Formats: sequence, C-alpha cells, structure tokens
Amino acid sequence: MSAATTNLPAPHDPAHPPIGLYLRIYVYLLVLLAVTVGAAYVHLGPLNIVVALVIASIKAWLVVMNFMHLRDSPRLNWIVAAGSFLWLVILIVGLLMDYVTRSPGV
Amino acid sequence: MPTQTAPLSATPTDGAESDEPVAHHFDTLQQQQEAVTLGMWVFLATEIMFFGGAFATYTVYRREHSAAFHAASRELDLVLGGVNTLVLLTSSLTMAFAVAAAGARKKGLTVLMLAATMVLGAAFLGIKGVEYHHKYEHHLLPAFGLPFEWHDHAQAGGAKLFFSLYLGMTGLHALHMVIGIALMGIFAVRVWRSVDVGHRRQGTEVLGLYWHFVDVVWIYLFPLLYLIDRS
Amino acid sequence: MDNAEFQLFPDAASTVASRVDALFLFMTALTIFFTVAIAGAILYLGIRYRRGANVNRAQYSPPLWLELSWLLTPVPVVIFVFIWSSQLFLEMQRPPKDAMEIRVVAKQWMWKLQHPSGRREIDELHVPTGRAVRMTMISEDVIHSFYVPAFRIKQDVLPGRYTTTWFEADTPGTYHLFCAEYCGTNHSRMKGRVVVQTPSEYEEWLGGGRRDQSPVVAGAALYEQFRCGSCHAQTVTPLRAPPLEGIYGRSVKLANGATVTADDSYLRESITRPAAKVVAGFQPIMPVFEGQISEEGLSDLLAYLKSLGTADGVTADGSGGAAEGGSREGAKP
Amino acid sequence: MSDPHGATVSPSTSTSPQPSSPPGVVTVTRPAVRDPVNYLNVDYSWKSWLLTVDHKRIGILYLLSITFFFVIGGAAAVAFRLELMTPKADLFESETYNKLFTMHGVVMIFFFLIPSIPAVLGNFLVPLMVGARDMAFPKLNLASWYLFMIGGLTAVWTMLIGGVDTGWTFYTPYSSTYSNTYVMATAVAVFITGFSSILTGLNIIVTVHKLRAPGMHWFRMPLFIWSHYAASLIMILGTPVLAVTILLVAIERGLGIGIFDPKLGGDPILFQHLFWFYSHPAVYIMILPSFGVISEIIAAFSRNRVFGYRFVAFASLGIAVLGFLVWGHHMFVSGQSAYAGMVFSILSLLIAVPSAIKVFNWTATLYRGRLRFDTPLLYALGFIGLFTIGGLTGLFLALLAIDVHVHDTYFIVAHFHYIMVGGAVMGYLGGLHYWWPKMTGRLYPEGWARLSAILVFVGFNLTFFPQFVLGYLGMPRRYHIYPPEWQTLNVMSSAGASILGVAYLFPITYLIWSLKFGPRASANPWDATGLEWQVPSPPTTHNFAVTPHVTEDAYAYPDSALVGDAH
Repeated sequence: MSAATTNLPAPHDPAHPPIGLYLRIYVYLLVLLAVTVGAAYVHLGPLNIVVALVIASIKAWLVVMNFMHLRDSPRLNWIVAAGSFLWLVILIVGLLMDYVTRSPGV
Repeated sequence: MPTQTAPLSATPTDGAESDEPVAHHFDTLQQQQEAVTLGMWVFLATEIMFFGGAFATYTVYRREHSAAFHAASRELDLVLGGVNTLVLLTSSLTMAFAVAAAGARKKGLTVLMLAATMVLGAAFLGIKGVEYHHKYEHHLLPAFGLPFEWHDHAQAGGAKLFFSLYLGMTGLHALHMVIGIALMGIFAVRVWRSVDVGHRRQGTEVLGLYWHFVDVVWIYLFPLLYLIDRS
Repeated sequence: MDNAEFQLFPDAASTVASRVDALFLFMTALTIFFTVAIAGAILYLGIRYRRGANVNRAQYSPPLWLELSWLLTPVPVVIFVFIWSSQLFLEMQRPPKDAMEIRVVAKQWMWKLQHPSGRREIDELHVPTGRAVRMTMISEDVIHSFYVPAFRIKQDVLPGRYTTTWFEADTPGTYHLFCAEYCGTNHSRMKGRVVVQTPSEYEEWLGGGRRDQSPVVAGAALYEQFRCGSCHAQTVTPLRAPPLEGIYGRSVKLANGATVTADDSYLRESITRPAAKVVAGFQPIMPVFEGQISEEGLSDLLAYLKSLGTADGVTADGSGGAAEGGSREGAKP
Repeated sequence: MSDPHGATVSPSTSTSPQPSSPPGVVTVTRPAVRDPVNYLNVDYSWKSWLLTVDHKRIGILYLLSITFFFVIGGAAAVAFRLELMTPKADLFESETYNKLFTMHGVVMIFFFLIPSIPAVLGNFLVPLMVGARDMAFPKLNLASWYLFMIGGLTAVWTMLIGGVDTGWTFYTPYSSTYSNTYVMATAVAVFITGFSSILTGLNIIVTVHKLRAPGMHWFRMPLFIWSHYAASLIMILGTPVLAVTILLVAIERGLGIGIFDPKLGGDPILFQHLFWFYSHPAVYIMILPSFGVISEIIAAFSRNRVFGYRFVAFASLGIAVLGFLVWGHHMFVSGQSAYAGMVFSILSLLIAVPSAIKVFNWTATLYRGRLRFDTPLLYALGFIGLFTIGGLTGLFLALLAIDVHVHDTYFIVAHFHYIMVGGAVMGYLGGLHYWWPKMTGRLYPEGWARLSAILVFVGFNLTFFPQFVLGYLGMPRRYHIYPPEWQTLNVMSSAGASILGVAYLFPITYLIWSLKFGPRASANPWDATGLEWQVPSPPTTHNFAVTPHVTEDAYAYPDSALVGDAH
C-alpha cells in the first residue's frame, strides 16, 4: 500500500543464489587482506593510513554490495547506507576542525 | 499498487512466530519484506554512528599521540589478528551461503551454514580471548586496576590510551559478535523446526545483514589497530 | 556592587565591556522588534479573523515572493551580527603583546593566582587600570571556568593544558569572580573578588604584604633541583637534549615531521610527558615528571624558561609577550 | 465511521501473567459496557496492557510513565527554586542542591522531554495519520517502552540510594574521576533509555516510508508526520553517539579504562564534542515534534491550510540537518579552537532561517481564517510567542562575543527553558488537549483548560524572564549561593515557578476527571481534517476497518481561504 514500493527490482532471485559470485568476492577479500598486511610493512609515511583505509573501504564495499545485497536493494537502502556514512564523516570532520586549528595565541 | 485490502483476519501479533508470513499491519509480503529490510538498514545506520563515536575518538587521539600509537600498535599480535580477520571473512561467506540456502528452501543446508557461521564466530572470540590473555600477561590491559607497564616510560600515557581504545573498540565489537551468535543460535533452531524454510528467508537475510555489518566493522578495526606501522 | 540593591544591568569595568554591551543591546532591540511584531500580528489577525467576524475571507494563494522574502530576510541580519561579534571575539581572544601575565591555578574549590612579581593571592585578584592583563590558567583537577562578569570575560580552565584570556580594566572597584563551570560540591562557593586599582594603588599594594619569591627565581631553583641543566645545555657534548635558551615562542620541528610552537602548553607537556612530541634529532630519553612537580612549580619553570629569552629576542621579565610562532628553525644541534 | 468489527481480536494470547506492573495503568478508562468496542475496552486485563503491541496502548503507557517522571523532575525544580529564594545555603546543603539540579536535568531531558511528544502523541498518531494499522514493528515498539521503563526506574533508583551530582551533562573528568556519587548507574540508565529512543525513531521512519496509505504521498502528509520524521532522523543518527560516549565514561569510571583522562593525555574536550554531537540535536528531538503539533492545531482552529506547507515541511528537515552541524556552540569558552568556534557560530546563526520560516508561516496561517480560541489554540499561540523569544535569544548565544559573557549563566538557563518548556512542553500540552478526545473518547472541561493554559503562560514568563536579566548580570548556573543583590530577581523567578507548578497540576486533575465525567467525544469533535479524525473516538485496535484512500492534500478545509502553495 505504500506509494514507494512499485517498480523496484526484486531482490536477487532466491531460487538461483550467486554462489560463484560469493566465492569470487571471498577470494578478492582474502587477496585484499594480504595486500593490506603487506602494505603495512612498506614505509609510506603518512600515506600508510590512506592506503590502509582505501583497502579497507574496498573490502567493505565488496561485502556491502554483494553479501549484503545492497546492489539489488531499493534506492532508499542506498540512501540510508550512504547517509549514515556521511554523518560519521560530519562527526569526524567537525572534531578535526577543532583539533587542527587549535593554536597558541588565538 | 495494492488498494483496498483488509487482512484483519490475520493474527495481530504473530507474524514472526507463526508460519503465516504477512503480519496483520502489512498488506503484502513485498511491503513487509521491504519494511523489515529497511528497518535493519536503519538499525545498521545507528550502529555505524555507535561505532563512529569510538572511531572519532580514535582519530583524534591517533593524531595527538601518533608516536605512542605507532609503537603500541606493534605490540598487537599480527598473526592472531590476521587469522581472526580470515576467520571472520570466512564466516561472512558461510552466512551468505546460509541466506542463499534459505532462499533455495534447503533447510538442512541453511542450518548447516548457520552452524558453520556460529562456529567461526566462536573461533574468532576464542582467538580474541587468547589475545586479551596475552595482553594481560604482558601487563598491557589497562582495566580493572591491573598493572600497566610500557617499556618506554615516556610514552606510557599515549600507549595506555591506545590499549584502552583497543580494548574498548574490540570489546564492543566482540559484544556484537556474542549477540549475533546468540541470535543465530535461536534462529537456527527456528529454521530447523519450520515447515517451510522459505518463510525464514527474510529472517536469515536480516540476520545476515547484521553479521556482515559486524564483519565490516572489523575490516576497519583491523588495519586501524594492528597495522598502524609495521615498517 | 557591595550593597544589596536591585540591579538590572551589570557593572562594566573593562575596555571590552561596553562593546559587548553594545552588541547585546542591538540584539535586544532586534528581539523586541521581532517579538512585538509577531505578537502584534497574532493579536491583530486573531481579533480580525475570529470566528463569526464578518470580514473578507476570499481565497488567497500565498505568493512565492513572500515565502522567499521570509527565507532571505534573516540572512543579511545574521551575517551582519556574525561579523560584528566575531571581530570583537577575536580581539577578546588575542592578548596584546605587552600584557602583564598573571598565572592562575584552579583547584576544587579555590583560585590561586600569582603576579609577575611573585606575589600570590587566593580567591582575590588585584589588577591595575589601564594595563592589559593576560591570565594563563590551568587546573589541578576538574574543569573550572574563570569568569568576571564586570569584564565580560570567561574562559574554561582545563586540567593538563593551559588556556588564556585577557582583559584591560578601566574602572576601579571591587567585582565578582566566579567559577562558571560546574566543578563539584562547592562549586557555588568557588568565587572571589577582583579588585581594580589605579596603577599607583596597585604598585603600593604590590609592595606591601608578604614577599613571595618571584616565579623566575623559583623556577630557576626547580631547574637546579631537577638537574635539568645536565642535559639541556649547549655546553653538553654530544648534545643530549635541545638547549632551552630562547625556546619560548619558537617553532619547533618534531621527530614525526610536524611543527609546533613552543608555547606554555607544549613546554608543559614536554616536561610532564616528554615523549609525546620529541624534537627532531633527539631521542626520547628524558624522564617523565608527571605528578612530580606541582602546577605552581610547572608554572614557575615556564616563567624561568621564558626568562631565558623569547622568540622575539626580548628577554621577558615575567610579563612576556604573546606566543608568536617565529619563522626560525627549531632547536637543532 | 464507528464500525467496530474486526477489532475484536485480543492482542495477547496465553502467556503467564506478569507479576508486577506500573501503578495506575488500569485507571486509564472504564467506558460503560454499552460502548462500541475500541482499543481501550477491548480487554481490561493487566496482561493485555503489559503485552500489548497496539501502538495506541503503547502511547498510553508512555503517557502514564512520562507523567510520572515529569512529576519527579518538577518536584526537584520546586525544591531548588525554594532554596534559591535566599542567597545563602539554608534549605539544602550543596551536595543536596547539586543532586537536585542533576536529577531535574536528567529526568526532564531523558525521561520526559525526549520521549514526550514522539513516544506519546507520535506513537498514538503516526500510524493513524498515515493510514496504517500499526507501527512497522509493533514488538520493537513495546520493547522500546520496556527499555524506557528499565532506564527510568534505574535512574529513580539511583536517586533513592544517593543520587548523582554531575549535572545532566556528565562532563569529564568530574564525572569519570572526581564525583563520589552514582555516576555509573545513572550512565547505564541513560544508555538504556537511549536505545528506547532509537527504536521509536526507527519505527517512525520505517512506518512513514513503508506504511502510508494509498494516495498518501509525501506532500499530502500532515506536517506532524514531517516533523516526527525529521526528529526520528536525529534519534537514529545522534543517540548512538551519546550511547557510546556515555559507555566510554562508564568504562573509564567502572573498569579503569582511561579514555578522556587528562593524566594520560586524554582530552576532556573530546568528551564535550561527542556529548554535544548528540545533545544539541537532542534539543531538536524535543522541539521538532512540537512544531508538528503546532502546525496541526493552528490549521484546525483557523480552518485554514497551513501557509507555505512545503516550506514548513522542508524547514523541519533543514533544522534536523543543520542541527547536526552546530554542536560546537556549546563550547565557545571550553578551550576549543577559536576558528572552529567561528564556523560553529555562523552555522548556528543560520538555524534562524528555517525557524523564522516556521514562525512566519504559522502566523500567516491565521490570515483570513475562522479562529476559534479553544485551549489547543491558546497553547499554540503561546508557543509561537515563547518560541520566538527563545529562538531570538538563541542568536545571542550563537554570537561568540556575547556568549563569552553569558555562557553557563542563567541567561542560557532562561533561553533553553523558553525553548524546552515554552516550546516543547506547551506544544505537548496543546497536542494532548487537541487529541485527548481521540485518545480517550472524552472531552475535557474547556473553561478549566483555558484558565490553565493562560496560567501556564503567565507563570512561565514570570519564572524564566527574570533569569535572562540574572544571566546578563552574571549569575552562573548551578549556583545556590549567590550575591545578595540578585535576590529580588530570584524571588520573582521562584514566585513564577509556584504559579507554573500549580498551573501544571490543573490539567493533570481535570484530564483524569474527564475520563469518568467528561462528555463523550464524537469521532471528530473539532471538525478537523486528517485520517485520525475519520475513525471512531477512541479508535478500534486496528484503526481502519478498510484501508483509506487518500485523495486530498492535508488540511483541505472546505472553507479554507488559503489555497495552493508557494511552489
């Protein structure tokens, strides 16, 4: 009865689960795990954290898109997922706004 | 779009208990499924903000105490941490299989995959326990008034903050795992008893969302805590 | 203000007070204007369109320009007051270079204050008119807040980090000093007086009373006592620690590549937790003094370090200038 | 629309009876036997209340619980207003005084204001207004009430065994290290209640998205729904941050894990950031639902479409989003960076824009209306006036230069009471009167109600206006020993508080009275639009025998002078 429920793609076809896809994603995740551990041993200075976070975000993206089926979900669920992430960014940016501009004399 | 409907004959409360798949206040199965999935995603949004407060704290302190954090991070056991990541990723795979099995109405396989997920989750917690015990033995567990010793006396404060955050964040994560395993145990029994496992597909899916989310949190925790600086 | 007479508006005794009041009165006028306008509109519409009144109730479609004007009206007003207030605020945050420095240590539930000459006071502060006074404040326990309503200034006093505020008193008299941040059981007893005197009265007051050791002298004694000089001296070879001559107010390059200004908080941290921010080129070998030196002692040590010269090359006499990050490189060997 | 069929199924089946229950639950109403079956008389057993999943019954459970907490919080306020009549500590010692204002703050904010409108009126009305038979997750809804009660009773218990003295803000390191009172237990209570709030918000969001009746598209929804939706966004995005922050304080205190401890190099200001990231938006959890109530009342009693409907709707969302970007204005003198302070200052000032839109549009809704000055409208008009003052004095506090002087003084106490009491509580009382016939099937006595509405307005202003003056004079908050020259203003404030206290007792009395003696209410006693007025008073358990079809915009009064919208 909701006005918003029409014309949405059905969730992935339950009769034919994408087992192959899951296995492939799993392999990707393991490879990325190895890469992130390896990257930690390379001295990149401040870039270490960037690399680690990028790899973690790719892993998270793979899990969210495939295991959590966000790929096949209604747009609303995308908005919720993206929105919560955005709010976390607001929190962290707001905090850092204070910490990076704290300086003596002002 | 459904229009005039009045399915008031449905039992008012028991959508989840009985095998009647549509609760009284929903008009269609699709509406119910969308509502339940949306509800879970909204809940996960709150979870992101919940862990987010801890991640924000971590961000600020890592910036303020970077040397101590670098040194303290090296004290974490990378082998155990890595194995644990592997275990958790594998449990996510078995969870995805469980959802797929329920969708394909294979009861035995669903229960088997749920059980495998629970075993892997328990293994994760076991390894975590071993790690905590090591930290306890090395006097790196800054809780309950236990002695805390840091080889570099000058950085003891920052290191203690790191281990406090380590304990707090992995502890919160472990708590979520415990809750997940408990829910899964209850749910596995229900699946086993159900006449048509297809009616449990929705529940398995939602449980899976939760479990994968816990996995995603760890995907971030692992590099932030264990891999700050190994070079 | 010592009498119990009814008051509607606070005393004003500092140079910024009247400027804050001007902004306040402007905002009050704004508030009255809008409140009266809204209340008047409600009254007028309420009476005119009461049920049963025979008035024009023809259909009316709100025009878009009306909504947009409501949307946009507040914007210039808030930007105007924002600029006004922020300029004033930044002035209130930046002490003049020649400000006299008073060091404050707050604890549950008292204010301990020390003048540049060394004279100490508790829960009472004497200041001269016509001279900028910078308060450098730290707490021994919880968060407090230094508040003098007649000066329109307030600043939280934190444990573990210095905060500053400043004022220039302009009217002699006695004024309230409060702790404004809730700090425990006797929070409402953590108050005192600020006595504003003419410069000559102040000098006289400073000369009288008991003689306290000046912070520079006390700091030098502590410097000896803890044998700081055994490492922190240019005569030591090989150099084990950064020399401290002229350190105050300088930019210091750290081992992790960052740069900080050697202000009060940085120097204090480097004494209590030396490894937190190590100067580039040195090893973190200094022992931790956390908990071994009182806040007053730390304050004295900083006064001594400051007396060793500032980044501007001016030897501070305890009334040192504001920390201005100099462009000179840090204390590299 | 008094069709009783279909609502005869008891919501509970056969489970063992509950051993205990909150006092007064069954006193809600006992309509005569001849009444048609409705959600109240369908089953009188304790079990049917304590295990109910009916959103309306859960709303009633919340109504009773928050009234209980309101009385506790109010009693604390009465006690310390008495103490404040003299500049010395004569009635209470400092320990007691500190516990009293903490208790007042904790109870009123976490156990009264935050659940007030969303959990009582929101629970009751959101499904009715969107044309649904219940909330999306009825069992979670009940769970949220139980969590609320567990948290609330834990808080009351800590007060009975000794209390807590940190202030409702729990600032570290006082709360984590120095206070000798029951901080842990109170933190746990607040933590648990936070989850109750999250579940309520989650339920409202999913209900609004997925359970709207056919034809009820977004721009046909009543503004009550818009504002609850906006408030729910804050509940789900903000509350978890408070939860984890409180948890960090609790583990610091209880387990000795140092997170904010300055002795380790931890930063107490970080706690303030995290705390206010929730607690500033939390103010909008209190006020946004009130906005929704005011929109409904003004439309109904001027028989007009709400002026600028879309602008009012989007203003709610705008306030919810902007509300998350301004938390640092609580920390201008905390030692936060001055530049961060300036950013927070301008963002805070910008909240004036959506707030002004609302006030202007409500006022304009009266234009060419047919005004009937019944109690709900009196509350609503009082709300507009008080909210205007509260909002404009908020601008003072957003201005850095003024805030340095008035931060942590009575000025700020006065300001937030104008918003929370003058705003949220007035809205709550107005809404309670407006929907009382729907909730109980009875009419309240109009004369008494108007009198008490006027008394609340007068008492409120007398209590809190002098506090603006006190604040600018420099009286710090949380002081009970103050300079004698401020006694006159404090006595005025206390005198006003006594009027306010009595004025609050009026509705409690006559509303209970009306349950037994009030005239029966028809389905639509105000002749208002909205789906909730198309079902019987009180409604049946499943609200709608037939799912309604919505074909009109909200507030489509046949004789409305205001038409269309400015789009």
